Amino acid sequence: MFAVTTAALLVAMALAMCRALLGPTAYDRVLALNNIGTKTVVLIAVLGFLNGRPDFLDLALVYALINFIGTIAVLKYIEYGDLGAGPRRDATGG
Amino acid sequence: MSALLLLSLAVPAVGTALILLLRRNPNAREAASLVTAGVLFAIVLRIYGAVSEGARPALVLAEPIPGIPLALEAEPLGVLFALIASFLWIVTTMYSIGYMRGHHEKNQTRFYVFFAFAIASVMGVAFAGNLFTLFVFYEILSLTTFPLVTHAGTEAARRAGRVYLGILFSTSIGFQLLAIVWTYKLAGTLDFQDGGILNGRASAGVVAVLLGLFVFGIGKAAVMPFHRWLPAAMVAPTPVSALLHAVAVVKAGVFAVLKITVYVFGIDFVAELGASVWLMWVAAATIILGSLVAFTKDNLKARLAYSTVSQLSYVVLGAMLANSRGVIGSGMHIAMHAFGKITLFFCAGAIMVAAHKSEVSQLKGLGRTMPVTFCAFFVGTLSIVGLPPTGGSWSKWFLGMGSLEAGQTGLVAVLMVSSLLSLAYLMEIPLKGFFCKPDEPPHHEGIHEGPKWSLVAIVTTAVACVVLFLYPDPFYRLMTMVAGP
Amino acid sequence: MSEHLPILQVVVPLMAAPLCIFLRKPRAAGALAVLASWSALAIALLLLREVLSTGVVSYAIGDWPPPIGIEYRIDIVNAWVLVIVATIGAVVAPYAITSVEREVDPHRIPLFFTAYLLCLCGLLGITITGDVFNVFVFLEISSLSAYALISLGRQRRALTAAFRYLIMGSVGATFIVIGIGLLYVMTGTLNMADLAALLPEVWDSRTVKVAYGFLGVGICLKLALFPLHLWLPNAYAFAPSPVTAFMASTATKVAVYMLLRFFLSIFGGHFSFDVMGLDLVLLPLALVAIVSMSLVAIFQVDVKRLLAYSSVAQIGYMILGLSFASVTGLTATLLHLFNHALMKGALFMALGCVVYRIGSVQIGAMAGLGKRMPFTMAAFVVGGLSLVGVPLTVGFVSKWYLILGALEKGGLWMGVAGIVLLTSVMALVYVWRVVEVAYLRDFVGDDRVREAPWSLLVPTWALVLANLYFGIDAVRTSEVARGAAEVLMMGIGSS
Amino acid sequence: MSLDFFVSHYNYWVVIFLMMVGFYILISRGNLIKKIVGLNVFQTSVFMLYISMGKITGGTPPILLDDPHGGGEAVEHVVYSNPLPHVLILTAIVVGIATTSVGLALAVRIKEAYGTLEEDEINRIEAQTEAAE
Amino acid sequence: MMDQVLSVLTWLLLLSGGFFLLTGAIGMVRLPDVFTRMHAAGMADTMGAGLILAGLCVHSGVNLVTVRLLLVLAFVWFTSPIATHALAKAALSGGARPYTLTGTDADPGDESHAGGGAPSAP
Amino acid sequence: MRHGLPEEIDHLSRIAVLWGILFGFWLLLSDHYTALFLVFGVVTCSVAVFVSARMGIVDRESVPVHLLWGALGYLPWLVWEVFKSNVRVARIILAPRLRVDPSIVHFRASQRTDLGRFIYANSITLTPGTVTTGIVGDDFEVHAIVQEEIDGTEENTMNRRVAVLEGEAA
Amino acid sequence: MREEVVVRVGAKVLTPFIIMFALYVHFHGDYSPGGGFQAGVILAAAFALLALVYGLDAVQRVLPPWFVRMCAALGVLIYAGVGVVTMLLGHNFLGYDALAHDAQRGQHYGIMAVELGVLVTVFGVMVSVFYLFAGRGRREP
Ligand code: NA
Ligand code: NA
Repeated sequence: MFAVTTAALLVAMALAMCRALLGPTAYDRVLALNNIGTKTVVLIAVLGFLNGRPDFLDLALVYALINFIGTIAVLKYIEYGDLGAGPRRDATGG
Repeated sequence: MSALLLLSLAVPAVGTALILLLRRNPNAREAASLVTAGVLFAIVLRIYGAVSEGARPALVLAEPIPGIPLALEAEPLGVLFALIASFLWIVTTMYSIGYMRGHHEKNQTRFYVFFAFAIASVMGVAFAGNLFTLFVFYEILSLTTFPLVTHAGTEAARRAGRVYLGILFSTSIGFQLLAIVWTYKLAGTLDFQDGGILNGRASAGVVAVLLGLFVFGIGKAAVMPFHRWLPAAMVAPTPVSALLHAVAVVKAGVFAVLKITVYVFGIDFVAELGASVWLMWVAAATIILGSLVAFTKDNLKARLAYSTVSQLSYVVLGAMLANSRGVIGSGMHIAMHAFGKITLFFCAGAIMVAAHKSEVSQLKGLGRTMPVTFCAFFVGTLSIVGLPPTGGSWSKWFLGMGSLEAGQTGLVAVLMVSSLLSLAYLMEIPLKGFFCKPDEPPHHEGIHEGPKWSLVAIVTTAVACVVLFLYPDPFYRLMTMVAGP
Repeated sequence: MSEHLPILQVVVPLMAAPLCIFLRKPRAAGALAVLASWSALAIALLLLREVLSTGVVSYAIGDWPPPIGIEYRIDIVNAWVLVIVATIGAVVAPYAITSVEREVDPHRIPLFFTAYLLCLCGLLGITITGDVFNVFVFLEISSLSAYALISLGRQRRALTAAFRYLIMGSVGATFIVIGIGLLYVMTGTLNMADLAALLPEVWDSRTVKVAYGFLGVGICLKLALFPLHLWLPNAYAFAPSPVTAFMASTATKVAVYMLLRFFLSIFGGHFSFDVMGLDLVLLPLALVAIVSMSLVAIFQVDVKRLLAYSSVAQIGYMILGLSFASVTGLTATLLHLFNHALMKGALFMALGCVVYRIGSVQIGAMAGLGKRMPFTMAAFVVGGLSLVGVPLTVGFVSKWYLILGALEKGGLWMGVAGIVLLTSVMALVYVWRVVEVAYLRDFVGDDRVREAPWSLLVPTWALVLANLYFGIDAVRTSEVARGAAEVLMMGIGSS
Repeated sequence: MSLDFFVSHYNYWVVIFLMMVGFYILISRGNLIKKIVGLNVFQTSVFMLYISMGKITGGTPPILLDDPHGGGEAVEHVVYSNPLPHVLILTAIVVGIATTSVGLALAVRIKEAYGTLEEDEINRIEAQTEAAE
Repeated sequence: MMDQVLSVLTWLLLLSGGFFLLTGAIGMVRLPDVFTRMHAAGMADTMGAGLILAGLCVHSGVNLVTVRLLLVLAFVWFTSPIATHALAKAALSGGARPYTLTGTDADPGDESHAGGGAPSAP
Repeated sequence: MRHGLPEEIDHLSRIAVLWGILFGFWLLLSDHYTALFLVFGVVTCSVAVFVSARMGIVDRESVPVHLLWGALGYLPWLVWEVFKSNVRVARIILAPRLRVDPSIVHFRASQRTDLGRFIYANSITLTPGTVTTGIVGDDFEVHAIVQEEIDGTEENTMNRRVAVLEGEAA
Repeated sequence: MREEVVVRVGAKVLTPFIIMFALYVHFHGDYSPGGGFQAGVILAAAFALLALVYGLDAVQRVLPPWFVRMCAALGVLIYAGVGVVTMLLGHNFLGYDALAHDAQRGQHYGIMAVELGVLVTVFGVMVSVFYLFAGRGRREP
């Protein structure tokens, strides 16, 4: 049953990869890559579980973290062309 | 005694330091040059004394490669060369003083410095105790004479310098070094030994190739087709030409050929194998072709240069004859040609300084305004051609006898033809000078003999040519020590 | 502490490197780099002495015994290479202090010395370690710091040069790691001595041959063997002068050492020459490298790049010596390792002096420098003559053994000797082009140009004098090189 | 070369394919960042090779060690399992990341200096500079 | 008995997780623009990951592994909407035009409230 | 800005609470409960709290302990909502003929704090079918895959529930 | 203008946990070496996230570039220093047994210390690289 799950994950990742390759916009690719990242996290968890290696879950957590921060960084770069720009404070709140 | 060998190298080196120190005061600088030259000659005389009594002073300087030291050893052939070179250095220095000042040359200090360096290298070549040391000083000589050749600093001088260094280095690295390593591989040593180190260690074919590599690899011997550097170097000041042609460079070349034939191959071994016959004919061809080309040159220095190309091959020929007479003739010719040719160059230089003439065709009638110079030129011509009462007749005689002994009658004919040719192209100059009417309009007003110092040098060498006819004994004795009577 | 010398050899520059960042003043960082590199030289010399007197020195990192843990293992071969690398490191470091003032942004100077020491540490580490994976790690330490060092050059082309070097170097390193991994898979060990003992059992397997191929290509990329040399000319030409001097004298040498270590010590001469035909592969490559790169060098107008192409040709000489598969040939290789380090070091440092004063090494800009910078140009002349192989310089000694090695083999190898000599003449041509311009042309630049400062000249002349000293008295170096060659050949092809 | 051979070595084929892809990107792409990506794919393929071969990761039995200082008395407890295989891959990955960082840092500076990351463009600019010299 | 129930439950969770995963993936391919695809991606992140990880939890029982699995799940559920939101915002401000049935663009700056923007499908 | 005493205490107590939460997580993660590892845990949590405090990110927003109680009720409801909308969107995607009718709508949210808006926005996004695309003040901009997703009652319910959650604590 | 409530609050909540997790990975990485590396990456990622959300300047006030560079250097010093300490204690370089009476404990301390060096270096290098990239775009409009 884990094998079936793994297969589902791989197929889903393949489909997402199609989207990443097809685009057409950069946002499509980012979305697809982020999604693949999340699926990879699940995949790592399943595989770790399968192999009796719970320390893989730490790896999954690290991967999820990098995936999240990477996505935010890429989006910020696309939006501002600069990873270090400060927040825009010209709106309410903040 | 071996300390003298070291001194023979050190004295010119110290001389350079003195010259550099005294660069602000030309008189002191030139005095230093002269004194150094005198001291060096005295040292060489002492060495001569010892060697002529059978001593073989030797000295190891360093050991760059295991089993291959940088070593000096005084043997008769080397002493002969050292004697000529150190004596002619004195004369050339005297001449240079007149010439360089008369010609208002720039960078005179540099000139004297490298001149002294060149002499030091020549001493190294002369006293080299093995093939490696010979090679080392041979290369240093090329380097130290390079600034002299390019002294003028013009584009022509640069081009000449390129040809000069290009041919000398490419032949020495391409052929000579290969031959040296090969010799080492065959003999296991590079030391010069009586009777040769390759004796019995190589086949005729290998010896023929090796000998060829040496003869062509020693570019300074100017065997055709590697002679081009010699005429090219004519752009240099005349004293440099004298140094190149008579004292140092070319003589170092033919000397090396002779020394290698005698001490590396052994003349008996070479003669036995007959491995040198093809090189005899190469030398013969150079002799004839050099003379023929000299004929076509109107520029006096160029004509003298091709004359040198031709004459050097006499020495090479003598070595390749590989018999006692031939080697004696070869060694004697180093000396005789040195005195004869240096006289001719001095004269050419004097004419240039005094009359600003460089072409043979411009010399008509000049002999009457510069009688001493033209007389000296005449004496020098006789010596080069090999006519009595000059030293040149001795060397020609021995070379001829050597050729006969080797059974190469054809070479005797070559010698005769070449002598006639050289007589023709050299005698034209004194003849023009004394017996032709100057062209219209005459330009000879205000022209007189060259600078005083130069004149002294010219007369000295001219007289030496005659003296060597009457008293060739020192050189003859040395050569018999090398080659047997 | 003397039993810890092997590790100190690496740790001293490794610890000094970060300290350079802490010392934020350029000169303080430089002084520390000098101190560290001199200590490294002292350690290398002590190690050489120890190896010469007692044979192999072994050191187990972390007390793990050799086949399991990382072992540093020094025999005469790597003791020799250590001395070469450390010598150059020690000479270039003080030179760099002054040189970088004009060639590197001031705020990057501490970084420069950090990278310099890391590079030194990496190169020493590659040489000293007896563990193949450790070789890879140190290789990358040295490579990464080398990329950084090259990119510090003032011209923007330094950046692209560093980038290209990075790409090719990383591909090379990856090839090497593939080879190492395959060896590990086959034998289960990473220890060199262990590998050498275990590999003969699996010689027949395809995996070992594939590993051999990957290692060969990877290392040849690192040592810039023609035609894998494309990264080198620009990297050398646009790096800051001390970097060029250091890299040209050490990096490729260490790569040659790696080649020798892997192919002769680990795989063994028998496998390399008799099974894999290494000599037959290397010979044509070496010859083509020597001839074509010498030819290309002749036509360069940037003198640094000219010497860079010359370096590729000179690497060819080293590989040529290896391809002789004889003790004499290998002696020539090992001697040239040392000698080329001395000559190229001296030449590039002389060029650094020129850059310091006139900011350029275009051949045209060097006109008349012979008079303006007499000591600098004299250094260049001596270094150049050494490159040509004029006797009484170190260059002659290596050429001597190279030609002797070729002649020993007889037959067609005579032609190889001929090519070596021919290319020496080509070296003369490219060296002489510079000399002629410097001495026979009139100076055209700024009137204030004068001789380089002593702080540059002294290290430069230290190497120049070494060129002469080891050219005049090469007995010791030749004997060490021959001893090392005999160790590497282990009785194969000795004649 | 039976089908079985291909199937049983599937990990090799995947790795070789990835390696080729990486190498292809490295060579064919003019964009410097893409080159770095190619290099990464190339390197990653090697790590995957070793992970997949299994001989390197996992399955390595703990090693009983003689205490190096114990003077022959064997220590019975396993001090630590042999960390070698993990360390190899991990070190190689760290090295790869470091290379990538340096490469990207260089790319940033190249972009600043040349205003482009396209190799053709950079070559053109360099050729112009050289011609101007 | 209990084991069997848990086993069936695990099966159920994993399969339904796989179902949402695949559906989301199909949506990623099928849907017309980046905004609509975000909804599909959200399915994979929420129910896909959630049900599979829950299945693993059930299988593993109550122990530290389950804690970790829940941590992973919590992290995914916490970060996924943030990333999606950032993506949507960036896409809008980056000029991406949301797909509408009529093909005319919705005006993202339109201040009209609920229901504004796109006219209903015919 | 003047730092009143209560504010200080509030800040310090938040720091302490954060430390406690982190240490709790440490205990959950760590499977070694030796003294050494407890010391490591103390060090770890202290470092994390110290750095966060220096960054100035320890406040009501980042340590929303006050919402803890309300969250216990809200989260199960949210999970259920997520499940429902997952099913709805799955039907849209799997339908043979794709029937999407996407639109972007604006509406006013009732939350008063950024934290509240954060929770509401993320809840909207977490449920497939709607994505928060922008927040300006209390104005929410939401993209919906079909119109029905947004003009239904769920959104109003969610809006209210989050506001209550926020309000209970306040 | 669109403000960043969601990402800002999210980052704020996450950061302490990320830092804690980084150190957790470090301290629990001893049985499988490399913990220091991963921990360094995670720690750097935490600051990268803060910089993405609050701007580079805000992060650099807390973590100045020079400090980060020193971290990179310090880690190497720690690593080599541990080796030197073991040497001074009479063992070979990195002979961890020297660090405690009990060899196993010595190994543990040694690996922990070395990994700390790795952590600090990796953190320093990663943040430096991030600063390099984040700082560059600023010159573009
Ligand atoms: Na929703
Ligand atoms: Na959603």
